Amino acid sequence: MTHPTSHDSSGSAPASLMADAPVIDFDKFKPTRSHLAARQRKDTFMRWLILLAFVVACIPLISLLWTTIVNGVRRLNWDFLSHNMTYVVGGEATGTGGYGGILHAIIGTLEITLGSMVISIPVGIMCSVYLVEYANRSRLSRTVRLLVDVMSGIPSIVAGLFAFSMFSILVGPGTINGFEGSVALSLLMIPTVVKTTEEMLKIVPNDLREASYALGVTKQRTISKIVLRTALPGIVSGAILAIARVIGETAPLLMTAGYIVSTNMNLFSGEMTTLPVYVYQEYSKLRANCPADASASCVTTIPMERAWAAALVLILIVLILNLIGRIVARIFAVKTER
Amino acid sequence: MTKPVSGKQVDKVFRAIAYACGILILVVLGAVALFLLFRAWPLIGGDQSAVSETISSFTGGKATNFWAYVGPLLFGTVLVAALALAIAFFVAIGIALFISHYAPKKLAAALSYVVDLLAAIPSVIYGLWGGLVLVPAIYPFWNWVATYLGWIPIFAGPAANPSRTVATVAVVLAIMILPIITSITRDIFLQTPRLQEEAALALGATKWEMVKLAVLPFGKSGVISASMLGLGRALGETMAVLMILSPGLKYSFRLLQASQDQTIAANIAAQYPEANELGVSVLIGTGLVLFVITFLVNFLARKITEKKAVK
Amino acid sequence: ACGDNIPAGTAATANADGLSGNFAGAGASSQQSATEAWIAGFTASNTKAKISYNPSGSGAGVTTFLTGATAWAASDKALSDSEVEQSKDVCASGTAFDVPVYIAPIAVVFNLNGVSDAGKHVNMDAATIAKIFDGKITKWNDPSIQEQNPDITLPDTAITVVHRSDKSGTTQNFVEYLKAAAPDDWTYDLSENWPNEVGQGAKGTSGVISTISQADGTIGYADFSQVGELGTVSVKVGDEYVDISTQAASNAIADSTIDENVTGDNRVVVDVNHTTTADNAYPIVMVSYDIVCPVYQDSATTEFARDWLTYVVSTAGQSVASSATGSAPLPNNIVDRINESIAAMG
Amino acid sequence: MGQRIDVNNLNIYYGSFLAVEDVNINIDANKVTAFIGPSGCGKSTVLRTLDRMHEIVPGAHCTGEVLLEGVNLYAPDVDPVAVRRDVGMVFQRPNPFPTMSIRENVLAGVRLNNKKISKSDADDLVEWALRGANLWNEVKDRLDNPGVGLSGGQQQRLCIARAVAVHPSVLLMDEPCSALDPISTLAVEDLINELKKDYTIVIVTHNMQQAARIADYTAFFNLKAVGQPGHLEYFADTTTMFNNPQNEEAERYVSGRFG
Amino acid sequence: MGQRIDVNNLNIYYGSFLAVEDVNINIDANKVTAFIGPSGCGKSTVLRTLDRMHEIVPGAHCTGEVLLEGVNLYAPDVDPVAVRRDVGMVFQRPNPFPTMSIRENVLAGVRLNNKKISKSDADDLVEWALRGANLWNEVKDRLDNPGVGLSGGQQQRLCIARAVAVHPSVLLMDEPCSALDPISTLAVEDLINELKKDYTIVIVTHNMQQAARIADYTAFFNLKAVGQPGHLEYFADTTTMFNNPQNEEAERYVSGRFG
Ligand SMILES: Nc1ncnc2c1ncn2[C@@H]1O[C@H](COP(=O)(O)OP(=O)(O)OP(=O)(O)O)[C@@H](O)[C@H]1O
Ligand SMILES: Nc1ncnc2c1ncn2[C@@H]1O[C@H](COP(=O)(O)OP(=O)(O)OP(=O)(O)O)[C@@H](O)[C@H]1O
Ligand SMILES: [Mg+2]
Ligand SMILES: [Mg+2]
Ligand SMILES: O=P([O-])([O-])[O-]
Repeated sequence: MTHPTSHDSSGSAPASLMADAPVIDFDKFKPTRSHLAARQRKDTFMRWLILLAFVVACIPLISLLWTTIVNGVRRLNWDFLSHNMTYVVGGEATGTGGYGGILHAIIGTLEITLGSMVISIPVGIMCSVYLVEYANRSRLSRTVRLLVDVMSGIPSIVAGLFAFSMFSILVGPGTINGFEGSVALSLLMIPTVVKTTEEMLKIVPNDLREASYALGVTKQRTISKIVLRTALPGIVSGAILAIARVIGETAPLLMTAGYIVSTNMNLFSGEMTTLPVYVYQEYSKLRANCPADASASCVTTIPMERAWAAALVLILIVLILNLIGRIVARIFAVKTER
Repeated sequence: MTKPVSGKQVDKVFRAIAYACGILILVVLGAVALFLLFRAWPLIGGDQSAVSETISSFTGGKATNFWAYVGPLLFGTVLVAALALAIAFFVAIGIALFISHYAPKKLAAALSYVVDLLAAIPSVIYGLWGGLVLVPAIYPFWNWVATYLGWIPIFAGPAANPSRTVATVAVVLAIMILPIITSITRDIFLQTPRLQEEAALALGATKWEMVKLAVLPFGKSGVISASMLGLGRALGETMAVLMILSPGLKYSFRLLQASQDQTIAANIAAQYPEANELGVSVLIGTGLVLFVITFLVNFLARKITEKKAVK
Repeated sequence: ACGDNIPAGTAATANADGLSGNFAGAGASSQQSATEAWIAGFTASNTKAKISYNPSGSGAGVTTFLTGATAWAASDKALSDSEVEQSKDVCASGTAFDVPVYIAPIAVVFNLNGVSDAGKHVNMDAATIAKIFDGKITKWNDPSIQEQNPDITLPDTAITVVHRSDKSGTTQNFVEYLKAAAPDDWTYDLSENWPNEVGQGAKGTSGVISTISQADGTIGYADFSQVGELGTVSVKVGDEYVDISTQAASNAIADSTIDENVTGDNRVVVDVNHTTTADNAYPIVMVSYDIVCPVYQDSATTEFARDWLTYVVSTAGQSVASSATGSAPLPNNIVDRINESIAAMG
Repeated sequence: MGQRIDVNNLNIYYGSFLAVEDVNINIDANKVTAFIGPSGCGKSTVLRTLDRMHEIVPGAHCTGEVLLEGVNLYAPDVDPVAVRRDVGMVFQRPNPFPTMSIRENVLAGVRLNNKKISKSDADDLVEWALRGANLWNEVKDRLDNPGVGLSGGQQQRLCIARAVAVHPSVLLMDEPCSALDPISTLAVEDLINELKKDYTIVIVTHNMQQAARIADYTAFFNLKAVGQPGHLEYFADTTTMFNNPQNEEAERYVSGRFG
Repeated sequence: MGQRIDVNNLNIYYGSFLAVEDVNINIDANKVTAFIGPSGCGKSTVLRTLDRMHEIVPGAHCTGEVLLEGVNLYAPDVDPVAVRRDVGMVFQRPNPFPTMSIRENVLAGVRLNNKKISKSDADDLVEWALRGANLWNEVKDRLDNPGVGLSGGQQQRLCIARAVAVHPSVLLMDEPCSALDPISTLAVEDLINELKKDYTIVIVTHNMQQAARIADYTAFFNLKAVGQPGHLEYFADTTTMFNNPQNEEAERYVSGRFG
């Protein structure tokens, strides 16, 4: 083996460039036929494994959607969407011929979720702006980052307990209203917004920030017009993910927003029902009673049917939110070659 | 037209808002921790005999001391969440890669959409589906596992029927966190610099080797933080566990048997409605423990990623 | 309001009458369906009143009530002495009192191929039930069961016990029965939590019922109204085996006494006689209470509470609940006592 | 009018690593000054201190003075944003804003600074800047297409157009032509020649012919050894630098030239 | 030994956009062929079809034949991975693997081909390749540092080292020197001269002097107008191309040379 002797001068004459280089027997490094075949096999294997992962994951997810759709469409009609649960007794049909509905729960879900979005999306985005753009590895930022992770692990039920106690102290004992639910959900939403936004901001190439600074643009405008703008599609899908994180929460809302069968439009006063709470309550009822003298239209299984229908509506609402998010993301999409 | 001075002021205000939001996280978390401590205080500072009576009433006399109570709950929480993550992790990465690098463009777009949608399916629906559809459907499989793999202690039979077991709950939680991890991981994978991918391919790498050389290293920190998000969700999941698991208060690895373990969050939900003042304190004490555990898990994960990043 | 269903056949009640205002109650989940029926019935004649009920659980309901945030609480348990004491802070005068409003038979439910699906009941005495739920009897064809059921051939199926996993008044009442009727075979302390590790736990009545439906050989206990197609156990009372029915439950309560030693005024607390030998009396019964103040800080609430209780225990109220949930109507002797308490309000 | 730059005792750090040591240089107004030197000697680093872009890198800082027409850019009361508005910069790698069309990219400096500009003024400015960067004919029909859809060379010329569109008084260019073909290079060089009437120009280049063609003065940076800080080895007017350098290292470096 | 490449009737598309039209060219084995032409004319695009890197861009495809020693690279049974193993590539922008050390970067390709390499063989190979790219002296003491910590020029030389380390039979280079200083450029050019003994080399360059210095043959690509497809305008041996081109466009282009 030829061992290199140390050699000076980076401005060496061309001829000496390889003079001290070891002699290489490239055949040693050539792939063997079997190795090539093995690589090929591994590639194919991984391709199939990845496809398999996908297929395996599809089975439960399809089953879930299928179950919800099949069970949900049975009671999903206009009457169900346009009425609340007032005057619904046992399995009997109501005065409108329906079996009660979810209007109040849809309104509750939308208002409470909107309330938590209004709180957590600005806070979350600004917090990640702080983390990515302002705090260069300071102690505070490391703490904040860690705490965001910790926050994402707060059990939703603890978030509910926290909001409930906070309102009890600030507003009055036993206070329950929709906004209290929004506060509880914000606690769950903020970390998701922060983390996804942070990832998205980190991916924005530094080149772009430099280009903007070099044009004499202030940091604030660079961040809001270049960095956030470039990351916008990612931020939108992060926000959707965050909404997804909370729109299906049940436990904290039972504590904070309560439960009511009639429609309450006021986010800031009175109990409010949301769709997941509704689903859970109807599931808990399981069966309605039909007394011996009940009419033919009495349905004992109506609570479960309502639960599935409400679950389907919940999925549809999420679908629509998703669509809106997609459209927003597409409008603001970053047009690259990719 | 804005003068530089006002631009500077806007800059300062913006910076102040960003800092305030960062600090708000500290404040909120501090408030939550303080509140938990405050509400859990009777556990430490209150009448100890009343505390042990309350705990005894929660457990039917199996535990009288807070640590004996929270120990198995903690064990169950970590067990269920870790299993869920273990199941979901590789599948999620597989799907994310499938969408970002393997599937044809159109299919990938459609799949992306479906994954985002699934990430948003409420846990109460997973609970419904898990409890009503999966539990009966998965029993034959668990029975098969218990029969043929029963010699592995964790699969020791007989498999409970209905399968309201840790194994089933872990599967449901895995399905729940799968879209979350997939969604984030996919976004990161899609951001892999084309230059890196091309560098690998030009060296004669196969597609999988390209993924290993360029995509996975690039996405690593994102994958880890996505997993932490999923783990956090699994640790704190209430409704799905509550609606599916047959709980027990043991330190048990018997995944296929019923009434073995319970999670902290589900336990709070199960006990809270009927708990009195002191009972709520005890439950909040368990919540505090969960809080600390999440803290530790995240702390460790952070240390691990940091070490890798330095290298 | 927006989206309300028109109350059945009462378009005439559009003329606004009765009470008005927002009133909230919270408490026992077992009362949810009954209370929703009562709210529907009550608001049909008090169209300006908006009443909400949060089935947050008995304990939470009482706690909330004691903060003054709700007009009434519903609970599967009578108040404790300290809770009565605490109520002084929220009631304008006097102390809160509880009255029974809802009597629900608890069925011992099972799912056994060839038996329950054939619509057959299985006979058991209290000791057998206690042993099964304590894991001492593990097969359906155990001689002690078979002896009591000469007409049925029981299969050699393993018994899977299903119990509540959450804290529950249903559990409390069920184990009270076991402890009273089979003290030798049920030695656990009374508790709202299931005391042993036999079988499987499930959340809520709905969880118990769906778990039982999912496998052969299961047995559990649940609110009668939720039983559906599952089989029920006929319980030995005296020398007879009594099928579960609302009437039989009512008979058991009628044979029970009212606890006269409770502290606090106006309270009507039923001491359920689990060892009754009365004719056609079904001894596993849960009694659920409404808790109110005699006088509230605000007179509208006082008026509401009085009207509410009056309606709930009235024949109309009890029959609405009965048809909505299959609960047993309150026996007359108890209704009389309750009316005395109501009369003392305001 | 362009402004002169005087650099005194400049030491430049990345964290604790001293990347460039003790630079003293006087850059004349309305002249083109070229920085040459081997890779890694710190040309880009020095250039970036001239408009306070250096400090954007976390941990990066410098000591010493950079005087722009006598005013120290690093004086405590100087706003780096204002400095960068006066001192434009073009980077080694083209970096058009991916969210913007070609037109918006050119206008970015104006628009992002919140200046109101009428549509016709904007049109004129876009055309002027793109013509200057010899890109107008190639893109005039697709001004609303994304800037990143262009080829590498086109992108770089777009970035030059973007930088000149804000009318800075000094223009810093870090190997602006390294991704350009000769025709575009020629056009940019012509542009530089034209711009120097109004602006002071500093350009980093590897192409010594380019330096010889366009620069009035040339600064040769060097590196004692790898890991050591770079330093300004020799500064002279371009003719001297390439024909009769009074410095042995510089002599060796420029005589290694070819082509 | 190097292998010859014959391109027949090649049309190259990005989606439905025809980027380059009807290319026919014969690239001799063990020679250096340079591609020159104005920006956007498709030099990089053609180069990338020679090792089937083009098809990586979604929607990108081509028609026609590329024969490597008579074997059509685009025949249905040809594995693009095998093609790329034989045909190495160096890109316009340096792209070391960010998670790898300098050493690992050099060995990246070799490790794919052969898992079991002894440490001493690996050491030799790293030294050989880094010397070839004239980077050895600068990095020999910090081979375990990350590759992205190097300056731009150093990174590019690292990428060249990485490409030659797998010892391909054809080497494609897309403006490999555009980010290099003259000394490094010289070293790379020497390397190219040395490598052509064993390999066929195709190089895209904007620097016509570079083409004149190192290429045996030169292909001039051109563009009728913006938005039109590029095409091969003229192909000749380098002496003819630069001294006596038989094509008016080429004449115009090469005579616009400078420096
Ligand atoms: N962001 C950074 N962090 C730490 N060190 C850096 C950074 N950028 C450059 N350096 C180091 O500073 C020194 C000078 O680098 P610089 O990029 O200024 O050189 P250059 O002369 O512009 O080289 P080139 O011609 O390759 O662009 C080099 O040793 C380099 O490794
Ligand atoms: N990924 C892509 N998608 C669509 N069009 C592309 C893509 N890459 C290049 N083009 C187009 O193909 C044509 C040829 O581009 P190419 O990059 O091959 O030119 P080039 O001669 O290498 O230019 P330069 O000298 O600037 O590198 C150009 O019109 C360009 O706009
Ligand atoms: Mg540089
Ligand atoms: Mg190119
Ligand atoms: O409220 P419970 O009926 O579950 O006791």
